[in-house]
Amino acid sequence: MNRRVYLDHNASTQVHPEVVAAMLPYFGERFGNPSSVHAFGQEAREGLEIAREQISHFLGVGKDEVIFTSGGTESDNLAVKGVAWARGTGHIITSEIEHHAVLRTCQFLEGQGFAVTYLPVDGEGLVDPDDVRRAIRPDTILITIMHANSEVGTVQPVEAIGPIARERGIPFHVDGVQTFGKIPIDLDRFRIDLLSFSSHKIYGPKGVAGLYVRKGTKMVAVQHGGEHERRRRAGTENVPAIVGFGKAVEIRAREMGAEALRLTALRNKLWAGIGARVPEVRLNGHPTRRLPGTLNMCFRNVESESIVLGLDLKGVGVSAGSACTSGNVEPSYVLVAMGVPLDWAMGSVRATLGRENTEEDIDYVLEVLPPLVERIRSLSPTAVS
Amino acid sequence: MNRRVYLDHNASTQVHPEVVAAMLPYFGERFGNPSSVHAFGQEAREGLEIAREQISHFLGVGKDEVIFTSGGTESDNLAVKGVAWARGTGHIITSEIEHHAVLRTCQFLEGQGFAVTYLPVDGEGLVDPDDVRRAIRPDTILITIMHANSEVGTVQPVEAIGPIARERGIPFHVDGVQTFGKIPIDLDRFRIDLLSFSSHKIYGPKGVAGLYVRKGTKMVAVQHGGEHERRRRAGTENVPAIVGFGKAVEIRAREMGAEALRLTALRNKLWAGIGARVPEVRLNGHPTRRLPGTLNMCFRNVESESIVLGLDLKGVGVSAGSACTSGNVEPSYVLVAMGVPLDWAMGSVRATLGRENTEEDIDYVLEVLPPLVERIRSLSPTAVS
Amino acid sequence: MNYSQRLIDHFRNPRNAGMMRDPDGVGEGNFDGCGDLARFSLKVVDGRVSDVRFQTYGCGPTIAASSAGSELAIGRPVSELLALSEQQVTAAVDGLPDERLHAAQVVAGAIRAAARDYLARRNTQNRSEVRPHV
Amino acid sequence: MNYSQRLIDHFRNPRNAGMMRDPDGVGEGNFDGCGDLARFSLKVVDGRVSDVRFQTYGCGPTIAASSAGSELAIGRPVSELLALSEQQVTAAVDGLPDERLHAAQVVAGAIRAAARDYLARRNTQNRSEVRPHV
Ligand SMILES: Cc1ncc(COP(=O)(O)O)c(C=O)c1O
Ligand SMILES: Cc1ncc(COP(=O)(O)O)c(C=O)c1O
Repeated sequence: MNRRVYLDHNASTQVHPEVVAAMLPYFGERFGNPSSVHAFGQEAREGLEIAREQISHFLGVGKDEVIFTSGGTESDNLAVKGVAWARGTGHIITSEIEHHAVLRTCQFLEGQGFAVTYLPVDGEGLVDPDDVRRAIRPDTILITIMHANSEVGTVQPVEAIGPIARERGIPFHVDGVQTFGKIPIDLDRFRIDLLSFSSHKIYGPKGVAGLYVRKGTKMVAVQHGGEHERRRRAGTENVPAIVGFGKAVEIRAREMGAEALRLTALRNKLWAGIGARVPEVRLNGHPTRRLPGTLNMCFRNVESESIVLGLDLKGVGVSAGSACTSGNVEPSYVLVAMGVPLDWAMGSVRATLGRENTEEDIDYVLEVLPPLVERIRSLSPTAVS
Repeated sequence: MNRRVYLDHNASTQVHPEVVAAMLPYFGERFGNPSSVHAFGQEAREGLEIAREQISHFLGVGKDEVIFTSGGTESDNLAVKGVAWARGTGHIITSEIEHHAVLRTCQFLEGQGFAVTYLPVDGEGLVDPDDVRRAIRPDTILITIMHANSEVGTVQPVEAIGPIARERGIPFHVDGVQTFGKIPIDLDRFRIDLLSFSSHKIYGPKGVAGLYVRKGTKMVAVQHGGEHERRRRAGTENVPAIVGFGKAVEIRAREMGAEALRLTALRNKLWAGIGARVPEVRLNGHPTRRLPGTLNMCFRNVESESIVLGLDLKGVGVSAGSACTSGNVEPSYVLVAMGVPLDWAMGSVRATLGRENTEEDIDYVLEVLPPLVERIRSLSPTAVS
Repeated sequence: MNYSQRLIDHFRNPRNAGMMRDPDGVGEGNFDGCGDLARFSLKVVDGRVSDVRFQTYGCGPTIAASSAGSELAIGRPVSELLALSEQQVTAAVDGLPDERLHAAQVVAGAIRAAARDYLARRNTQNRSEVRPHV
Repeated sequence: MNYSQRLIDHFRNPRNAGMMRDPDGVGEGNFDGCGDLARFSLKVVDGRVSDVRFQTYGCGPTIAASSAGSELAIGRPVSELLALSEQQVTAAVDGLPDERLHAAQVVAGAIRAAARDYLARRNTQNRSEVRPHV
């Protein structure tokens, strides 16, 4: 058996053993429906409220400002549609490199008559706050900009965008799915009104996420039914997952700082090693305003997925920036928006590090990756347009 | 410590130990994102596909006709909005006693310009198929009727309603959250085009449910983002929960028949015992067309929640049909729709049985409930209007 | 529900429940839109409450608050009861969840009404038969 | 991806990869909207393929299918290759996932084009220099 090295932590993470342990009682003894009045229900509710406390404490917000959802995608949908529908009509500002959960929600709203401005980014993936300012119209009802991009890891200047939004009285939503629990988020300083944040990117379970909604922000529910989550998200709460999420956040609170430093060092080592061993490779994203564990690079004249497969066969899990599905090549829309030339963009590979990665993992990748790239390049016609 | 008797299985159930065991590897080793190409992702995808196979096999449908969602509420929202939005405009037929997940979704759609007919029910909670037929208009785009009501357990004549819908070419959605895995659902014979079904009511985990969508049914996505679930439900799949759901369904397939008989007998014993020991009590719902484990009854001149609390203090978990929240009395809208008089409706109590309940549980309830009702009645002014 | 031990004790073993023969004051309390109903009857000696009985229809907390309220009332001057607040009743059950505060309102209202009824009867001394006002 | 062992073996150890000096026929295949590209070069002796070389840019399955396609081609009459189907190539890697069927299309297309090129050259015998058609 190969060594197994998981370098796809921006896609999902292994649930922390302490988190699994925290969840187990809620599948068993404490299985009740938290809306039930009896002890079985109240035991479940207790878990729910502990988690809400852990998370709101971590964010430094009120317990009633946190809504639990089924995932980052739902949080984004709820934030964007919830604010838009509360107004009924208007203009939304976002960027070209948002996650599909925001982009496609915006497109859906365009179909309903809302107007949307998709701001461009520069070569390093940054939104220009002045672009935000210029895009504001009298009918702008929402600004939604992600904190860090999942593909290239570039961290947006939300600290500059927030005040612009606040000054004009426009709610500011930040998709923090990739930053929550990884780098600090100062909701007040950044003037964030809504924050999407997720569990399975930070060693919590899948199937749960949160939306912070600053008190006073006008928002309507998007999923209709019972009166859960203060009527802002209907549906029986996913108690065990929420309990696990709370625990995961509690653990992040103590591990996040040191791990950010460690991952940055490991990632830099990986990049330096690749740069020294592989010709024609470039870094994508911002050199420093970047998620600690994220490395995105392009290998010229190599198709991403052949590297992903080659590494997979060596036990290394990375992700491809381009995906060739149903015969349609799709270079990453993020790289395209950043102006990465096509012959480079087709060969983008993302390695995202996490808590279980070690120096040895990096050494191993540096051992197997360079010959792989070389072999694949050797198979290729010299020039591909 | 009291004996603990859980009689609220329509609210939620304890996860089956085999189900927990099936889920555990997917928090640990098999934690990948099923969209990832590498082995870590593919191991997760495998779990997803096994579950889809287990469930589609149980339903007798194609694997691509099953969509996983985050819960029964989301399934209902997706079915009703998904079909409505695919048409853009039109008329929907539903009943007055649907779950809020359907009712409030319909109300939301009314706000968007759709027309909705809420059909009445008779004294036993049945929708009249002839009412459905009469309600159909040329612009009717959806008929949505629940299979069994969660409060009173009445099983609707979906086998008579489906053919009416099919004959007119109108999609027929059935909320089967309370029947799936409890009584047979014949999608073809009942002419069902969409079926909501859930996990945590049948000893599977919370946070996951499904929507069956018959091939060819026009439906759009409601939650926007990535291309999961054949583009009909965006968001990283909740793999461990889905795996657990699959396992729970597999177990139901072998246990359901015998348990339905056993629960019916236990429930009848409970009702007979109460009838013999407590005066002024009535059964709600249909005497025979009813979920096996569901018993809903009204104690005259008693407020439900005092019984719920009194039983809770004896270790017995049941639910109240009326809830006195924020100073507003809310008698169950289901009982009101069934024409139950208010002085009865205020005293409704629901006991719903499940797999771990025994004869001894019933004996215990028959021991503690009658004196409790008597004591509470003794505190009450004789006549309350 | 996370009720206090004291509330649960009052619910389980309500003090002073029942009817009263020839009460000196009777009052009812209910809450807008809520079916809960409490009826308090007082005996008064020298301006102080010497005995109380309640009858209550309602959820657990309302029953418990009735019991606790009855204990609060006994021995107090009627004049004080005119200003009995829901906070006092809430405190007497060691607190209530937000969505059950109505229990204290119903009970405090009933006791105040009974106190007012006593004073009204005293002021119209030559009435022979007394009916509670509803 | 759940690729077959045979596909993975071809990807890991591609057979007949590289360029060819003085080929008798050269053909390229690519797929509408897909960046994948395969170039096949053939040597032909007595109407049969005696040697094959491919160069491929593409995802793993396309590389593997190129290798498998090269093995399919060797030893066959060129005339047969004119009708080489993507199904044959797919079978040669023990199947492809639906969303990777293009790999076989690209490869089958390239091999058919190389066969056509060989025949075209033979029919215009007095050409001295040969360029692959792109
Ligand atoms: C920035 C961002 N937003 C939203 C999401 C959606 O999360 P999920 O797929 O878990 O719903 C992701 C997931 O990759 C993300 O990276
Ligand atoms: C008939 C019916 N539909 C939908 C639901 C909603 O399920 P959930 O709260 O798990 O989302 C329920 C839950 O009680 C139900 O009984």
